[in-house]
Amino acid sequence: MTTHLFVQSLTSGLTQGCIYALIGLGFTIIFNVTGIINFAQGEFVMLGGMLSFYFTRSAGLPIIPALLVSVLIAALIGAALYLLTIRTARRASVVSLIIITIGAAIFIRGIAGEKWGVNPISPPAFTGKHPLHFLGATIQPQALWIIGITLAAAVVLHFLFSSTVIGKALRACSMNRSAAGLVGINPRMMALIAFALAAAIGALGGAVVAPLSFMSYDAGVGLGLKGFVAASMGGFKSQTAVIAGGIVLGVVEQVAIAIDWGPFKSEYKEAIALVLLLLILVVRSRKLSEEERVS
Amino acid sequence: MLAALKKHKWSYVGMAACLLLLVLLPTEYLLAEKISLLTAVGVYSIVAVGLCLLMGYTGQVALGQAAFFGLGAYISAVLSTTHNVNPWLAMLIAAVATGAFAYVVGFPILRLRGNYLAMATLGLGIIMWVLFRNLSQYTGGPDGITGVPDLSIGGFVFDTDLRKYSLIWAFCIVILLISQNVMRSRAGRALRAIHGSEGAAESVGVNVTQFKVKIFVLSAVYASVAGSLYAHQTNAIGPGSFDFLASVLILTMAVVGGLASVWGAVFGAAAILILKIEWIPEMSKMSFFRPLFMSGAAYLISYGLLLMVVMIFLPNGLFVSLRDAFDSWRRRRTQRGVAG
Amino acid sequence: MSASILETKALTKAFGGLTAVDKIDLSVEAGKITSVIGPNGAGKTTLFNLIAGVYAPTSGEILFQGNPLGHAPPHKRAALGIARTFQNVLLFDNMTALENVMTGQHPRSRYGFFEAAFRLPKSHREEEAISLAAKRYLTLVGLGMYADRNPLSLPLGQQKLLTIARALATEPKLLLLDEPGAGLNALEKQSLSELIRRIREMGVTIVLVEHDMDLVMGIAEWVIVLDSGQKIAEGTASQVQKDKKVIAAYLGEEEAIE
Amino acid sequence: MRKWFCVLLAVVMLAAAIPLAGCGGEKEASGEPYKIGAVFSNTGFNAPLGQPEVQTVEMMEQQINKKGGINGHPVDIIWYDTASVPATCYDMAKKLIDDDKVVAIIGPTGTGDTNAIIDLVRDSGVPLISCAAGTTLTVPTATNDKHWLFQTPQTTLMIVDRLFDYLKTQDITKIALITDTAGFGVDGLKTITAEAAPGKYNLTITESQTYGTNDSDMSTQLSKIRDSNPQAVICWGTNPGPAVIATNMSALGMRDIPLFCSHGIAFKAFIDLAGDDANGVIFPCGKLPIVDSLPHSAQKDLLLEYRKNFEAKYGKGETNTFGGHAYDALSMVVAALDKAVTETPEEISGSNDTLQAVRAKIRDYVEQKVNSTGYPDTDGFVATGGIFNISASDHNGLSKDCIVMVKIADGKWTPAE
Repeated sequence: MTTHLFVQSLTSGLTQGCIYALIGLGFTIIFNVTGIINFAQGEFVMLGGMLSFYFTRSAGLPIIPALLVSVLIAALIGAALYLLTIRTARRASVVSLIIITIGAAIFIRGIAGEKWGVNPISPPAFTGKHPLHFLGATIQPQALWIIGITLAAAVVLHFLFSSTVIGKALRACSMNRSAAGLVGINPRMMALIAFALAAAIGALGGAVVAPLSFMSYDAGVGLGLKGFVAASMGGFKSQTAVIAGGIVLGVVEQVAIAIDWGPFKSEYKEAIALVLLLLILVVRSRKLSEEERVS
Repeated sequence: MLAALKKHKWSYVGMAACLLLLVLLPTEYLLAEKISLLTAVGVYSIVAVGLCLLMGYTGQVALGQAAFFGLGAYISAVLSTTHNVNPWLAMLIAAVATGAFAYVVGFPILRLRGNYLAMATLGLGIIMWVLFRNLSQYTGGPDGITGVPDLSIGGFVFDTDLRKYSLIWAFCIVILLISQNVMRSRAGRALRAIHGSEGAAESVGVNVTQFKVKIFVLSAVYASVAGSLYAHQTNAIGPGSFDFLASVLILTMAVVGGLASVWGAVFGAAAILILKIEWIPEMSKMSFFRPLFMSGAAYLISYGLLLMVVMIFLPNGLFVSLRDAFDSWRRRRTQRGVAG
Repeated sequence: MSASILETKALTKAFGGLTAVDKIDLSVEAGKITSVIGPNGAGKTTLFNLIAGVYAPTSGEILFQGNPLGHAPPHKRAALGIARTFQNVLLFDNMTALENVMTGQHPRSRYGFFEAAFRLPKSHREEEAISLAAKRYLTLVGLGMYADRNPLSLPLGQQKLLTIARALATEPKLLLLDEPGAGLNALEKQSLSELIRRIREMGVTIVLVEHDMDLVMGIAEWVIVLDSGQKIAEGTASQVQKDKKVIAAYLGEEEAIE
Repeated sequence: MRKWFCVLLAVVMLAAAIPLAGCGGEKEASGEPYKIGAVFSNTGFNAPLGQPEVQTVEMMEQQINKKGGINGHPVDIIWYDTASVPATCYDMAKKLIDDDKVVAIIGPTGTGDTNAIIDLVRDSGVPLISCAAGTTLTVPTATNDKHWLFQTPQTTLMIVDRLFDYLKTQDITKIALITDTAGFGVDGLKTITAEAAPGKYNLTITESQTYGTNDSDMSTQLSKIRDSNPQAVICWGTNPGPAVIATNMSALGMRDIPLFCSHGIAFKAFIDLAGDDANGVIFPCGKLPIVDSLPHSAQKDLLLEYRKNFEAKYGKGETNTFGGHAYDALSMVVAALDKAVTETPEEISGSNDTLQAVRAKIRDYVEQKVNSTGYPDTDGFVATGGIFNISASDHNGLSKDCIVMVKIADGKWTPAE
């Protein structure tokens, strides 16, 4: 495989990976704080794209305000999701919670399909479409935005968790919910914040990727799944691990296309991601069960 | 024996009633024109029961059951169409192959617990779906496989709706009875023990990993058999029928049935299928809802709403809730009897 | 001194930095009631988990009836005749009291899925035997009348008795009781110690971890004292009570508490 | 919260209960209606194709009933959503046949969905006029003679042939493919590779790539394609994939290589998505997009009529060929009911034998009369897709002549020749 092809697959992989990472971060935050895997995470990504389209094209706002409003609205929807479903379902099992979030995802998809139709939409690129070249590879400016915003989000999150009161409270919850309750942190409030935060991050991802890949009412499923894999690869633990997981996933997929041989065919991209997921889980299974035993 | 009869009196009465209903339902007097719905209930009950054994009794989350359902359907379809294998033999091969596959993946995967197990099974399910869709040379790709022959015994072909219905429900009943026997046995106690506490189960000599894998395999085989029956019933299959949402559908049936109940699975399958292929389509006919259904929104909204509402208000299922109510009523009655 | 049923040789278990059990050599005499005591965090429960096979030892080995257990998993050890109860009860809340005890018969019965699925004669025969045995053990601990109750609907004292019945149902040679007395009132403790003696009469060797000194001193024929993972003393109840190290250890704990 | 949900639940259940009680939606024309069934992908991956089809039949139902129905009888078009899932498609079709007792079924949208019910319609003896373009769909097989199956879209084969004819005129012999992994792309890939083979059009395929339907970036695939330096890139997929590829190609500076797409992009949405990058894209398609530039003909009038009505109801620029497929399918059934069926709806709902007889009549009419014998003065059945000449040996009835090459120039559809 030629160098520029390799570089191209790396850059494309990095771009895709950053999106996966952003979505994965959302999964991680909710999972750590509440122990729930929120299968509606992908829908927030979709909402981010759709809303930013709505506010730029229909409401005619400039990019940045549109972005902020979209993210804010998504956060509110995230909070509403928690209050209306998770919070209402008292003493529900893991399975019930999973199905509830899946139901929520389908519900949101339906609303979006009604509001924006089934044809994909494309919000304007942040800073034009004039591509940049290096080493024979091409990057669109929007891709740089994606990478930049992902890193920014990671930094902000890190700051939030390490050096703000809320962040510390959230971390306390993720370490030990009941103990956190004992020291006067309200786990429900923390869960609410976690859902809002996750929704916001997801929407951010959707808003930055939409100009590049466009967005349609049913895009949440696929994107959510990738983010989910990224989060699992990162072990649902630290932000850095998740971002690394996302980028690895993105690059592997693209390199697989570049190799395009045997099992590494572009048809099997989704499968490749999930096989990775399975391998990682199984390798880590021993450790996981040990942890559970000791605790 | 008499004692047993007394002990399970009500469940025998229930069974008799169910059987009678099964015979009467497809007749002109009741629901002749809904026979395909009734047949579908039979097929999905088989899958749902498997899931009940795995999740309700043993407490192992599984989000990829459609993979085994599809595996059975595809192996049966491919063998009986392109390779002209006898359908019954094909069904057997499918069941064995699916079981073997479940056994191989089961050992590593079932070491995981809770959410991690959910992820793994979810991943497995989608991988299989991608393979169904993309291994075009064997599976017909996205267009699926057509011309799957009807099952037949000697000259007797299961070609009419009524015959298919009877065949599938015969299978379903046998599987239900088998499942019930297993759950009331030593193995069943071991499995429930695993659900209760793996540590305690080990301490009384239960080989936890082995039993988990065994029940995983059993549920996979059930799904496979259901898949084969489905393929021969509808004579055609496509990858879209075995995707993630299909797994969710099966999962919901099992949960609505109240997981820890073999007969609940049938109830759950019936409840969900009536909503999905009877009520929601009927709604779409009404001029008031039509515009919403044209844009597809109503289908998604009502389905999503259904999942949420059921899980929030009936976390341990419709069937179990009803059964518990019935039991408490019986207890009160007997107590009054003692008093009087 | 007659044959010892259980021996540990330089048994050690370390979690990361902390060494919970540190080169412990001990030998449990068959048919006796042995008690392992020691202040909190002395490593008593870890020792139990090592014997029961929940943890693999970091080093050292365990011999049961003279044969090394190696890395045999818990269910194998149960089959060999090592039964245990848990500090935190761990009853199966998805079964009746009787069924809980019936699970205990698991290693003493064979029939599996196939026989069960088709109700073959073998399954009937074994089920009969299992339920008979289970009822016997349930009556032994005095819960005969609660057979059909959900275990969690019973008071803690009876739950503890039920776990003992469940453990006995595995027909063990060695029974490990993890703080059976904790949370019981004086009366319940009384009947508990009687029960333990009766089990001993059945020829089952008993090792119990217990905090309640009166209970221990009442029934234990041999006492082993652990402190911060090491064996600091052993002997008859009266011997260890006089032992300086033991007193120091316990005083240390009390100071720590104050 | 719980109350909020109970209310919603109540609404859903109630709404569902009413029709079970037996009172459906009301209709303009009076009397018992002819029931025609339809299954389309309102949701799922085929929704962008399926929804215009549903919109079309809804529109036509109202028009027909406003005009007083068929021979004085109103029509009731009962459509269900297959969610692009074969299993659901089967359930819905079965419901239409057994429960609603429809005289014919139109749809489904996709080839996969259609395959799920071809044996069903054969066994139940119900005419199915599919809106899926699968090339071999109506070709008899060992297990199914396709007696009851028709299809209104131009098949993938015709479209590919039309495209390749055009490539010949441009002396293009080296092509690279990029197709999606969903049904549409796979079908295209299969047909293209078959037709490009030596002895057919003998084109060289320098590189063949695929992409997932919601991938955000195809640069890697396109770089591989560029390295294989083809004379043209052929992209087979439905939105948004082709639009992403168009933009990526411009970004990679590959637009000196002409980009050919399939009829899957014949939507306003494609131009909205790709913006300037849409310009220069060429695709084979039914005549609808360039109807204005057509010489006067019966089909032109029909197309203009269809576009006028559709856009009046659903908005400017929303017409597309897929809605047209449903239009054609329904027109055939309506024509059959009008010309070949003497039984009244009451008689049909009265006895199953009559119902079966009517179903057979409709099938026979479509096979024997939807052609130049039935419509001699237009030598064929005029429809939006073209002039149909269905026969016992050809249950599609179109030819590649009814396909035109469309080129997008400054955001507009224009004829490529």
